Amino acid sequence: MQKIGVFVCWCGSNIAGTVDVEAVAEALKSVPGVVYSVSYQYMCSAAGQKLITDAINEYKLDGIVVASCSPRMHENTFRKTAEAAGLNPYMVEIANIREQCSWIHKDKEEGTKKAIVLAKAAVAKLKNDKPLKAGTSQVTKRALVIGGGIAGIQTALDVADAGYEVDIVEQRPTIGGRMAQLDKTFPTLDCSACILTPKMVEASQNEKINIISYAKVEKVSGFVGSFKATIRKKARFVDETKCTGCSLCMQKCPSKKGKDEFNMNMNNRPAIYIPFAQAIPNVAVIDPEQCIKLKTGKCGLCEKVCAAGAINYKMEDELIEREYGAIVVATGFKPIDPSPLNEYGYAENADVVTSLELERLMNAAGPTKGTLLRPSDGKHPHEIVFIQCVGSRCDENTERGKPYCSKICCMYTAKHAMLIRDKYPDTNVHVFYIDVRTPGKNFDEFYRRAVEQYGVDYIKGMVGKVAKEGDKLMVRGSDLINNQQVEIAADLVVLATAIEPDPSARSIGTMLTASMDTNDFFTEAHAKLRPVESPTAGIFLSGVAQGPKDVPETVAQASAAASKVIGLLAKDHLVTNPCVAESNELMCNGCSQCEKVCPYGAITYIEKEVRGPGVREVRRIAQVNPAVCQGCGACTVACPSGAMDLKGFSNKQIMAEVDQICL
Amino acid sequence: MTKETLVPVLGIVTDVRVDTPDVKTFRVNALGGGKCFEHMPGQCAMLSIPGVGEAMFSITSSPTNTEFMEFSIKKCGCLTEWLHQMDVGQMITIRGPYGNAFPVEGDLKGQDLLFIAGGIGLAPLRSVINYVRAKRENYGKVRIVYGSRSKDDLVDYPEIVNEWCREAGIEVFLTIDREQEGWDGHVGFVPNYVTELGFNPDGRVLVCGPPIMIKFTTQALMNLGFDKTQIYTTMELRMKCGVGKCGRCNIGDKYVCKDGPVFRYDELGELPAEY
Amino acid sequence: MRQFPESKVLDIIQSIPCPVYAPVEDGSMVVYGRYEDGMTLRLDKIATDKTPKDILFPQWENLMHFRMEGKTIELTEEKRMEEDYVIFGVRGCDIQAFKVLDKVFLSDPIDTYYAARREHGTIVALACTSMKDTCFCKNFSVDPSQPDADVVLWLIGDDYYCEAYTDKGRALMEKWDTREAEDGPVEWIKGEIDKKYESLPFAHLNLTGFDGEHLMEKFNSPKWKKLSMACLGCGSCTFACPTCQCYDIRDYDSGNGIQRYRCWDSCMYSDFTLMAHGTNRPTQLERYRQRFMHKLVYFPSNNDGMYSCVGCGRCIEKCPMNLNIVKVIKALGEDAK
Amino acid sequence: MSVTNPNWKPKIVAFCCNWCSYAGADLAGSGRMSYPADVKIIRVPCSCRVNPMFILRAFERGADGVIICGCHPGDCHYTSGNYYARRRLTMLFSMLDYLGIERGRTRVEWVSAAEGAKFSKTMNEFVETITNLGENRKLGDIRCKKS
Amino acid sequence: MNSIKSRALELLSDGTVKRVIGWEKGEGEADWSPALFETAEEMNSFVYGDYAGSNLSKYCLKFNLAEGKTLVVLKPCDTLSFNQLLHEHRLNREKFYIIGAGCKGMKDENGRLLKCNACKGKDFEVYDEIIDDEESRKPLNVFDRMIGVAELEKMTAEERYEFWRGELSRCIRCNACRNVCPACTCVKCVFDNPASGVQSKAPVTDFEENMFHIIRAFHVAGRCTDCGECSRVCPQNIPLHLLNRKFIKDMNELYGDHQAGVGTEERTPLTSYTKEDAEPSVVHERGNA
Repeated sequence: MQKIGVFVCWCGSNIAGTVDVEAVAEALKSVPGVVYSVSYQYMCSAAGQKLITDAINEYKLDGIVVASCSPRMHENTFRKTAEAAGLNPYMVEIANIREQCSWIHKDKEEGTKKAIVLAKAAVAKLKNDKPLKAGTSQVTKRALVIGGGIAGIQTALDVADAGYEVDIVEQRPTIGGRMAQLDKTFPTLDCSACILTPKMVEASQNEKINIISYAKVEKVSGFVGSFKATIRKKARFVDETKCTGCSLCMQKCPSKKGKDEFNMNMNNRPAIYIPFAQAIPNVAVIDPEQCIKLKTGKCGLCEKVCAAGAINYKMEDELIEREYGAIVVATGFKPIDPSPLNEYGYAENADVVTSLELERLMNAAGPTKGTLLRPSDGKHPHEIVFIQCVGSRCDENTERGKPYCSKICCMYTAKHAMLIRDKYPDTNVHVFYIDVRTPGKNFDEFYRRAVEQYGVDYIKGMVGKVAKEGDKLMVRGSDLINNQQVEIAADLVVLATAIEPDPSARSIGTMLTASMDTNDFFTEAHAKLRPVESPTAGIFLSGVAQGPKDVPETVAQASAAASKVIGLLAKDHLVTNPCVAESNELMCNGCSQCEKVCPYGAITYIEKEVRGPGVREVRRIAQVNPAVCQGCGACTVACPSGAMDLKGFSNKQIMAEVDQICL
Repeated sequence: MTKETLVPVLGIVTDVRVDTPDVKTFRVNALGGGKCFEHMPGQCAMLSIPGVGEAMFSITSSPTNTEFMEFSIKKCGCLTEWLHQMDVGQMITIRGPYGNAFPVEGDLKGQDLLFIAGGIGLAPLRSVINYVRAKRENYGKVRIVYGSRSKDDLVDYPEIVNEWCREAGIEVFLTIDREQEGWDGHVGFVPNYVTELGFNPDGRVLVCGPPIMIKFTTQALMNLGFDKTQIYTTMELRMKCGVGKCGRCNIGDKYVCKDGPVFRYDELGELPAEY
Repeated sequence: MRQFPESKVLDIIQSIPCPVYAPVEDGSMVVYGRYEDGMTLRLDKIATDKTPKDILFPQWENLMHFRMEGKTIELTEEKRMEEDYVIFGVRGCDIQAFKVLDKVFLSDPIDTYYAARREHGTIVALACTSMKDTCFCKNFSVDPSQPDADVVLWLIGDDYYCEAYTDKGRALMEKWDTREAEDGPVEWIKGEIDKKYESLPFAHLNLTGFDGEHLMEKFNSPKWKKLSMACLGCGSCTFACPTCQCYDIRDYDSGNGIQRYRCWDSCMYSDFTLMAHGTNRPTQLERYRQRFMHKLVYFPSNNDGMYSCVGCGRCIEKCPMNLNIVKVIKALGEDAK
Repeated sequence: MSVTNPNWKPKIVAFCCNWCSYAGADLAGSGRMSYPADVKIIRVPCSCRVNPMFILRAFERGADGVIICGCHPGDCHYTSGNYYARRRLTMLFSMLDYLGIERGRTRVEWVSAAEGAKFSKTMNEFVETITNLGENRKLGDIRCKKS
Repeated sequence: MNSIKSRALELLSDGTVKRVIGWEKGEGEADWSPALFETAEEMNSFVYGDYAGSNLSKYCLKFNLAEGKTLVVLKPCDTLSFNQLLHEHRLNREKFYIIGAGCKGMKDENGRLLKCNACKGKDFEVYDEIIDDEESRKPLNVFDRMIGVAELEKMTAEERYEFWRGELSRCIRCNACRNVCPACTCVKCVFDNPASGVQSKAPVTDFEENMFHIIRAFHVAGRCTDCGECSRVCPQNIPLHLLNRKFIKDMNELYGDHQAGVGTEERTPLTSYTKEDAEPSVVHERGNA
């Protein structure tokens, strides 16, 4: 019979308010095996922990049950307490009598009864607990950053600054991401490229940073501290080490029908191209869909003009396999495609553009060389209508868009309006909005300037229809403040489209087993307390991949993620989760059922002589690699003989809990 | 004719002694004090913790002990693990006594006795040894050969050293399997030690220990000139229900629960080799 | 000797004031069940699918009950059978099986749970006026024409003839609506039964050498290997057998206390003799041999030659792989020739 | 539906995966979104840890309903656990249905860490379903019934 | 078929195989038993024919580690079981010489076996050589094997409950179904294992009967070849195949057709998944409640 101590926490009045904690402590005293049972105001406090430590020593306890808040809160706290007192930290069970009892039940008698059952179930589980020893695993002192936008760059720079190697994997031919496409940034109106490109250069010049552009992460295995990633570096057909970025090939390339992705497909680019002038790496890339040589075997002009001899039409995708201690997800976002939102007529009218397209239309490196001209006829627009919340803040039950606020649209629209009014005072700017949200440093001042100083016409209301009439776009909407319908004959309509995670995020999330919300934003380990970590150990979140945010927020989060990465890489060893699967070789059939459901490939088979009561023969048996196993337990159910069990959540432990609960 | 109900009586653990890393000796009393029942050396009792299981253990205390019974129990399974966690004051259930006993009042009487035990095999023999010590006048010379894996695995070491070794007419020979620091006694396996000691083939021999040890020890004894009829051993490992009805202890036409567990070596030879 | 019309048998059963166990239909099977109105009585069934052993030694029974709190244990014994009952229509082989069970459970020390059931039961036997090809009871000193019971019935024509042989039997029969009968028909039918038996394929098996004296010879026969190969190690033969009585005692922790119960076990099971230190019957060969050696050699050796097979033939019908005791007797009997 | 015992209160076991549903239950708690105390939660690492034997065990011991909650398909912390769980539980539920056990007694619900409200709503609904079904008499072990 | 006998004898005599697993006659005409033949003399009693209904695949487990090769005679449906055991790495193909034996449908004393009425065809999934004849290649007249399941599905829940209580209450836990089952090959069954926490030996209550049969069916789900041996051997005439077939039917309907023991794919429906799988509630939304 074990010696078990039970510690019931009041959590001030959080628990004690609806659960008679003393009655719980009293009831647990008569459970066989329980030799000590007590309640206390705050078990997690220093005094509470001392109470536990003293009891462990005085009563020579084999295990403790703490009836308190959720194990997700304080399981670790109490494990450490136990360990400090010389008890195996895994001989600790938590009965969740706060979140799952006192906070949801109002009737004290009922709550008390349930708390007793939960505590008894924890005791029953504890009786089947075995002391577990956590193993250690090595930490590979290198980080992988997926995504080379401002978030990825900032994280990489900070991690590299701390002295660790970082690989940035970027799917496009250059790093820079969305920020590189922006013209100016709010609320300071400084030029986006001017502040971003130095960072890009810094990253490329940092010895610790290795930029793998035009590549994607194809496979990730392993676990915190020792991930192994397979990266597919797509064939550029241009030797990165030789290309000087002279762009002569671009001029000579006869195929000029490729869409310029950097300029939101608003103009064409050659088949061989450098996405933009400040691209890093400043190396050309051949679009195999457009290249005549690659498609027909004829041409080869670029090869001829390239003095560096960098062109290589035979280049193939390259697979890079590297190990990492930590992975940062900085996959960023894209604006949604507003075409399905028929009322805005985006698909039909060239002069209905998204805000990001407008950025390019206003940028000196853009399709119009920085002069605002409307796409349809290249004329100056004189009436411009901005429509806010396009695809944002939608009813969750419709398919029309996203339920969340995209957060950055109010501010960039103010920016756009202001810039246009500043540069083209003859142009009228109207903004249809639902709410204007400006909670940021100098944000509201900025917005007020747009309205007060630049005379931007803000109309609170929704747009019902954008229809082409002649060369005008008739925007019909409602003005809620004046309670009237309005109609504006616009030359250009700009949609502040919602942003959504980059389409690559979902597959990366699956690959990393990092959880995501229903909108495909990565979920943080704790919304408030661990905002830059994924629940999956070793995976960190940087930038919009976690949720909409503007540049300064992104940078802040990127640095925060970097500090978490640095904290991890600074360790030589990690303590592994000992709650892993284990196969009892005497009962194992070697049938491979478990192996098939293991998501980590942690199970292998060996031929081994097994010995036990009445048994001595060579059998094929399963073996679990405890460093690879993550403890999901899929194998335990696939195993018909029950040979496979999960430490810390064993069949017997769970059944003991079931038994108590159903009593 | 006795009536068997399979219903145990309740006992209470009044003392727990740690003998070796995996052997503890438990003192058991009836709830009102005294012994739960009387027994003879070599007989067994069924101990149980409801819900955990029932198992047969030889009673290690001598019947001449009028105050309590003792059980030396090696940790080797679910029930024994549970028993090892017991504290003083824990109630257990007990039924018995079961099986026959060493013929202390019959064939052994008046004889020189040689006890040979290995490991936890001392448990049943300790009952006989202490019985003989209590009725010293009825028996001849007593020699005890006891071996174990290591010094720490010798069960009842204090009693052996402080009582048996000091008693006139008792010779104790201890041995351990491998050299060990702090041990200046004999090193080697029991059967070899028996050969080395070269006992005269007279009197009676009581052997108990792991099956392999019993096998080689009897061989050694026969080489020394002992006859099968002089050798006794016990097979309580094969007992299950204790009353010879559940069907498990059946070896040939014998039932270990009823005809054993103590067998003379020549009786075993007449049975199919299925034990 | 008394008699009553066959058509009245239900009235007789219903008139018995205590529970009556008789062969009744259960789906496609015939088992000994507690007779209740509406059931289909099947007195004609030879070798019922389940045996009347179930009544004296049920597949499981509670022995006692424990409650544990802290370090204390509270023990309550299960009540022994206190109510009288009747087993109706038992055949000679099954009655012989009761005697085999008696040898086990009523020998020192007496099993009080069994003893109480045995004491409270009155057995009404039915002579075997018809037989099956699988019957071979006379090999084991069973007289199918004159079972040894409290009351014996013979079905002759449309009438049951009956005779009580014990006080219990007489007390039971006293309340039956019967009339006086001649002894003659019964004597006649006994002769018919003997004749009928002689025509059965296994009427006379050679049991030479199935005794304690030839124990080692039988045990060491090389034939066990081939005989046992097809054995699945299931328990159908043991559970269908009227004399198999191996049991296990187990605890069930219901949460409201612990029930210690006894249930049938089978020596054919691979874990039957498996204990913490191993098993002494490691393969099916040893387990198969144990079962038949026990029935044909060990048991008679300890019980004045009484075999613990009664020739009911159920194992012949029930074994999924068509193994049975007759095969064993024939194979090992040859050794004795 | 007959409720024979007037003092009967349903006993409900909820298996919740550690990463989503258990956190969802915690969120329901911190949001004070109440549900009946008849529901008691067992934390498992993943819904794929739930062995059909645990579910039957719960019924054996007197549970009137068993609900299994896990991450939404696709969101499993272990990538694929809930997919396996989904098949296994589908099969088990189908078998129970085939054996004539009332359908409402078993349920699977995917509840994310963010869905405290859904957790609470689900539990309220489930308790109501079980209350309407009444005591589980078809799948219990009579030895576990309190006399 | 004498040719099987002579071929087996030949292989035994020339040392290719050390032993033969086949059948021999018993006392009655239909009482054939699986048997082991180790010498030419023993082979005299070898038979193959109408009453060779038992599936010898499971016996192969006994000889997987034995010295030398074992010849085993397998009917088409038996080869599915053998192949499934290969999928599960339980048998070493090298250790067996398989004679695929033509089958015209097997019988017992009551006529054609239940499983042959649901014959799965005359193809051999695995073999070293096939010995058959024209007639044994002809397909058998079979019934839709899911009729029994479908009939039960049509009943109300209460009727189904009564049906299964009636059937399962007869269970005596003799384990014949488990021990004969070529999918139930655990070195230690959970129900025999004291450490599993669910060990049970007797059908003490309704629940234990249910538990045993549900879990057994669940453990073999996806691996059961529907060989029908469980029902054939049940001494209590419980239609156990209706449990296994229910799983087969469900899995086929929900996850696509799967026949255990066919081909080389080792994954079964329960060790695979698709993202679009039906939700568990689907089983509550169909048929009768």
